[in-house]
Amino acid sequence: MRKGAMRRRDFLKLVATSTTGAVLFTGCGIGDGDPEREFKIESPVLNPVDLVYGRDNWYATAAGECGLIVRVFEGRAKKVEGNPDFPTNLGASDARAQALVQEVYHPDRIAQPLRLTGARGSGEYQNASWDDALTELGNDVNGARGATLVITPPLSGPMGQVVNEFVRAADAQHVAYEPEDRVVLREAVRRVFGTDTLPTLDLANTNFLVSFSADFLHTWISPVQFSRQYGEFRQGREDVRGTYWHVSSRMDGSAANADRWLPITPGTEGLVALAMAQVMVSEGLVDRAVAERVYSGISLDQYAPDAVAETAGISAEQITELARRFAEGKPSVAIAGSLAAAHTNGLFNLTAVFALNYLVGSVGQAGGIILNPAPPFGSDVPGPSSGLSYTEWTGVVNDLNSGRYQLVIVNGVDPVYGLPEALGLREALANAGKVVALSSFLDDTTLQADLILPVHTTLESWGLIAPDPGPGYQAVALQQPVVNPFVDSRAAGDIFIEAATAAGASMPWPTYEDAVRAAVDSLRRLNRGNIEAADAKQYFMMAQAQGGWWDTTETADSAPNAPETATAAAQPEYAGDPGQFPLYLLPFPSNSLGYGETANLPWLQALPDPMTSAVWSTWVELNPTTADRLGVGTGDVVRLVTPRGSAEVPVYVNPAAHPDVAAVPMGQGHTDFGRYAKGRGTNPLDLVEPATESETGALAWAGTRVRVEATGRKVRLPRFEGQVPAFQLEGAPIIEVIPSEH
Amino acid sequence: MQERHSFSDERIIRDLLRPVTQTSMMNWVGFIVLGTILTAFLFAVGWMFYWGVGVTGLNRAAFWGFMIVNFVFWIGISHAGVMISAILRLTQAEWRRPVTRAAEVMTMFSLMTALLFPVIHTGRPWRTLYWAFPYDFWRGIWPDVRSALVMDPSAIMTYLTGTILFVYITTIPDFALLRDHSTGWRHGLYRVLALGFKGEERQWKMQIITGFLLAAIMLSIFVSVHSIVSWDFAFSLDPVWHSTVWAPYFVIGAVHSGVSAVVTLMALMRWMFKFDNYIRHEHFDAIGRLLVVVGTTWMWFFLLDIFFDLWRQDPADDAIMHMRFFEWPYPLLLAFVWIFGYFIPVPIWAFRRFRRNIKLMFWTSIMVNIGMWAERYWLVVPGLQAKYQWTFSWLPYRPGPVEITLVVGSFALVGFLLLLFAKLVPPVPVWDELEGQHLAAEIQVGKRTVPAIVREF
Amino acid sequence: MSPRWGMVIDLDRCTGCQACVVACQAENNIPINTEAVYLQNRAIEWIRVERYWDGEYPNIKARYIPVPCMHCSNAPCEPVCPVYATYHTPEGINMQVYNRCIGTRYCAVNCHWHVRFFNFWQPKWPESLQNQLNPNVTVRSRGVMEKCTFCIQRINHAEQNARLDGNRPLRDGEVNTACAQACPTRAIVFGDLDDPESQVAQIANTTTRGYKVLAELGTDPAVLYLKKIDPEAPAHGGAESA
Amino acid sequence: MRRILRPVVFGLVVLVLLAIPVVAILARSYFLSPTAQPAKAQPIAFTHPFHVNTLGLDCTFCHRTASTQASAGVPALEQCMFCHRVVPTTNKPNLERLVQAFESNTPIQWNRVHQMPDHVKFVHSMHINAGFDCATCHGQVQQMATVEQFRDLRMGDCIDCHRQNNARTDCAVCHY
Repeated sequence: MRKGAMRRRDFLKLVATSTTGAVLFTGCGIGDGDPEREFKIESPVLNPVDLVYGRDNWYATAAGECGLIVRVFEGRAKKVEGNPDFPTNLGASDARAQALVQEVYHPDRIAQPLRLTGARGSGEYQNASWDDALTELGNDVNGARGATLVITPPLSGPMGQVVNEFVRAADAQHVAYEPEDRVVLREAVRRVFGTDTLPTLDLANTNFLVSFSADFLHTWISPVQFSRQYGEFRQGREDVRGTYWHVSSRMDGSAANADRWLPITPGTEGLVALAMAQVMVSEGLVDRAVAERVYSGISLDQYAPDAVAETAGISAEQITELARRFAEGKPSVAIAGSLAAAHTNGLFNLTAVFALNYLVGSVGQAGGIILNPAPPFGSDVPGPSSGLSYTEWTGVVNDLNSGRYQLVIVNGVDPVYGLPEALGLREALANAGKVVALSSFLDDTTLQADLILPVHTTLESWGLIAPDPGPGYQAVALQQPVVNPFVDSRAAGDIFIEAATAAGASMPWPTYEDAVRAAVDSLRRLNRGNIEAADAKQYFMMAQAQGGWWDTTETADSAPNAPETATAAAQPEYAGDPGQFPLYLLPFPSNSLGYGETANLPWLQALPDPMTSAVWSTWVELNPTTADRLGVGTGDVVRLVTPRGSAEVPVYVNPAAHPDVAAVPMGQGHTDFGRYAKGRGTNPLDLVEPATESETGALAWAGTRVRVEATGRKVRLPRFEGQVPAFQLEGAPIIEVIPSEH
Repeated sequence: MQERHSFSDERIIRDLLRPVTQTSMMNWVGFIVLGTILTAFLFAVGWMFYWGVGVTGLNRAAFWGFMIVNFVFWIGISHAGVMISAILRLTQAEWRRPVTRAAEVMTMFSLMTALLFPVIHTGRPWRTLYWAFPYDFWRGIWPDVRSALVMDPSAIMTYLTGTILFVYITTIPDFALLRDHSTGWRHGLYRVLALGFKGEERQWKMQIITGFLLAAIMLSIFVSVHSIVSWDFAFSLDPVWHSTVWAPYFVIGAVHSGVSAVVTLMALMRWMFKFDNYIRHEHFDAIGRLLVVVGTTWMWFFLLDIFFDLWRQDPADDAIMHMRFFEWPYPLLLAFVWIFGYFIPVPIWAFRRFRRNIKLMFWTSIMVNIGMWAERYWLVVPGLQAKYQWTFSWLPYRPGPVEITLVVGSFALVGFLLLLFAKLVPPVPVWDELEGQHLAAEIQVGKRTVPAIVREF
Repeated sequence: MSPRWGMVIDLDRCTGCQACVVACQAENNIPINTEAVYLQNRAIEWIRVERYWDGEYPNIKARYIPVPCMHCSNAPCEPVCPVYATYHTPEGINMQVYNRCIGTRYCAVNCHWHVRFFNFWQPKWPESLQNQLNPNVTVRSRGVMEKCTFCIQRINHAEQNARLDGNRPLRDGEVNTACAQACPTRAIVFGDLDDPESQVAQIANTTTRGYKVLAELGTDPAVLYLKKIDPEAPAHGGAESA
Repeated sequence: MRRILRPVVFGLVVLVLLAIPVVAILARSYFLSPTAQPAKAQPIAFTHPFHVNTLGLDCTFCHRTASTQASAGVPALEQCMFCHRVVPTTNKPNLERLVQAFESNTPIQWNRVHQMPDHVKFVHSMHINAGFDCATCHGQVQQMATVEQFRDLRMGDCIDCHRQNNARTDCAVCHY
């Protein structure tokens, strides 16, 4: 494989100068530019393995929790599909996986190492050679021994191993960045289920599902996996159609598919869950002992539906009915996430909801929440871990400001964009001696770097990923390069190995690929799983062909004990005086752009939002009555004023919006992220007051109040839908709806 | 009552040939103004060819817009020719004499302009060869005759051919006259065009018989052309378009706008060429009376069409009707259609005193055409932009600057060609006028004195 | 016996995630829908997901429907084209022949599903993104109509392979459209309606929920929708069939 | 006499005017016909007659994918060198050029000989497997010192052949 890979690389070099690769059938007639006809045919020098004219090659690889297969044609990645074998997604994929090819061929990809010439943030760089850049990095690492900070996403598997080796060799400190609600989620899972891995769901057998603000179909932890199960949940069984209720303060893409949506006051998810528990206990639907254990320290009787209803903004009858159906519709599941976690009482919200699953006995049972076992790596290989909470980030920023760090290495994340402006990370980085970014794109963090080392994109990289959440048993996805690097980039792992070697460590693997191979070999030595092979070489090939390793028998301990310590019940707190700031500001992760990490890809920018069909922009969703009161309509620019700051965004009047909520999508507002993201829209996190979740210290990014002021300006909000609010015409529906199958 | 004077033949000939022999200041101003607009028109066409249809305001729902509306409008205008020349000639309405040529020529040029629009509005106009001319015999691929867009060009081309022949036949005596009154290159040109017409008895006879025959044949085209244009819409399944009443409705609408355009033209000729003695109040009076009938019939069809849509009780139809009546800008357009197209002009025309007021006639006729243009837009565009139940895909249409230039330019194009034509051929048929002078008599019908004709052959 | 291609879309499974939309754009070289394109209302999405509101806050629902070309047996777009640029293949696909198209847009005017798209501009990609373009699919120039082809390039490719493989008939699942392949909830199923063994035919023949959008026009679409189930919908409320 | 002559002259003038576009189209079709184009010189004067007749190589020896893929495949230089490593190259300028290109890693850009119209997808494997000889479309390449286009290969040609062989003629077979 490596030999072939080298040759493919040669081929790519050749193609860059020739016509056949680039001239692609642009025209379709006279006067339309180049004709499709080619006037030259090229004899390549070599016969590379994947260069057979007209033949597709399919390679299995992985990204995130999904196993993928990629169609490669004449050395170019053309199309991404789900890997039908891989257990988490079984052939399904989503828009973000489809768009991975655009990452490879993005016109604004950094093509070679860059060295800063102007001031930090100026974006003035000059090209450098890889030899120079790596030498420089090596010197920096040696010079900043004990004063190096490494920022990455939470790493597991060989990449975590490599970074750990580097951290040890350079005596560095390693911190991980991930969206703050995920930090809360991990803590909640740890407390309620006692595992470090995120749980998955067995929706295919679930009868009743209630989601508390978790947009599990579109953005929450593993949307492809859950969507695949959701199809079975609804229509996969002969006799049962699963029922799904959604409790949240914003109708998101998942809530849109719910059988009933209960719009609650933001941050009261936990209270509703307690009220449900109270109903179930008092009506004898569940075992009181279990309830007392999981909610120990909380007196459930205080949380009768009547007591909670007003705070939560829904009626007691609704809560009671929800509780009854939840208890009677076994197997039933309750999940919570996203917005529920992003309040000052986020951990309480999540734990209170997840604990409901113990009441109905659906933890670790068919049709319930399925816990994931630890990944099958050896003890020296890190498993799933959590990102830093906002409070911890404050410490990092203080350290940076005190000049403790001579060298900061950022790989694969954009914390300057992803953390609120209030944290001051951008300014703090200016106090670091040197910032080195390992990145494919010039994002907000990379823009602060003195040295930029371009790294491979997903489809060009090696990797071994333990999906988090996994499919309920041990599974590992093998990521392999399906095409040669399109530009002169390196694997991030290789750079860390190089830097660690420069720092004097003797690394067990010469390249990152060897680290991956070693990890696969350790899987082989486990002597179980889906792959049977005679020797290590064949084993690796089989793993490449199947796209990973999994062992369906190796599941987590079934039904762990319910937690002893519950999280104290808490009401959400909001920054800002309700009189001055009457609405709740709810940022939400966007279906296509997520928390902003894919904002550089035009397909995803152009993908209509599921609720508003808006594209390429940031908007604020207001309820029609709220909009009327403010005297604004769709396309009117309003000023969002929070105690923290203000921003001007156009309004989208959303008939399903909560009247007290101003919801703004995340994902836009990048300083630089390539031509498709640069200077587009607003990042709502910049408006967020840095309130933190009371126990974990994570940022409560939904904990800020806002005032909406009309500016009188009007823009046309780019969106897919037409001129009228799309309600179906009476008597002539496009979507026919029936109450039941029969 | 009749302000007509009897002039000598020489005086008539001198007066009527004046536009050809002399170029007035008005004429130059006309050329320059229209020429400028025409340049913008050509530039807009070039711009659109170069960049593609993207420069217009058309979109995914409203695939047809200003250009198709304008096409229908000019086809409508062209119906003046048949109405005035053919029908009035066959019915021997005496008052047609001074206006026949103008009407026919306008027919010719407005048809040419109209024909331009479906071609330039296509995505790849250079490929329209596939369309009308099936040159690919050996591939076995032909134009699809089921398509109204194939019937359309054939109907219009037939009409255009007929009109050109008609104009030519009726101009032959004038060419002969011009030949005898001109020198130099003009003489040579008119000599060829006159086809050796010397005013012999046999030549006159043949000229007149040919004219009558052509007029009779053109009558069928009169009905067919605009019917087929309406089928461009009515053949489709689109709500509100899909209607059997559209063919006669379009025809009568065409006559309404076309005859009004003739009124405009008559007034303009009278002012520009000082034809006060030839285009007289009684002509306006007569054409005004015709317009009252035509306009009212059109209104009846208009209401009929609305009633049909309402009676159909189809949700998609209802949605579009709702849009047409209640959603911006369609109520405004509807007001234009009703007020300009009917409720101001027709009551005015009901009074003989107003009919004889040329300024009033001029402005009311312009109003009718504004109203009728709005009517075509009101008919065509809402049906597209709110098509069927997909309310999610209902998209508004706003014309772009290029389309507006094209529409304005089309008026300039017709005007420019008319002016140019008047430099070559007298805009009022001299021989017809002379014939009228010779044959005219006035007869008393009740209290009225009307012009009549006593033919001798 | 040639196949008759068809599709079943289960609205009860669809969640509006739009994976199909991006998959289609990747497969069929659909130009990037820029912000300007959206502002001009000219976005090209061969399959699109429409969202309809139902009810009033707080009892409001959003419902999704993916809309590809229906490939009607009596397609209204076909007879109106003056140049035969759109026609029906023997396998039941409504095809657009880009070479032949002159861009009168009459077909789009007469298509009631809004699934025909016009190239108002010359499609442009940054040079490096052109590497992703699918070589099996023509890039349409400005001035021509384009539409869903049921991924004809995949069908042709599979049929060619089947011919080479001893002229056997196609097996179910051998051809799949990009949208159906990507769909995470398996809401879209594609296959041969004439093959009783195929998944799509089995669903189409056994379901009690099937309906065709705008069936009253009598065009016989090849795309069968399965009705959305909503236990809270009135029994005869919005579900009334026209 | 003039009364007869005039209409005759008139008629002739009209006929000539009408004939002009027809002649123009036919002339365009004739002069732009692919078979009417002069043979193109190639960067390396590869001789098909020698390799086929003298050495007895089969077409698919070099054009390997003709029977399995859409494209017949132009051999990579590596494949040429398979033999030409052994065959002496000295004093043979063409072979020297080949070796030089191989050693300097430069692909050879051949001039495309067979021109088909735009937007048509031709699949070699289907035709080969239907039993057609390469020569049906490419002619007797083994006798061409410089390869020239043998058949018209425009749509009329394709359709004729498809009809004669009862192959499908619906548009989507080739245009998609």
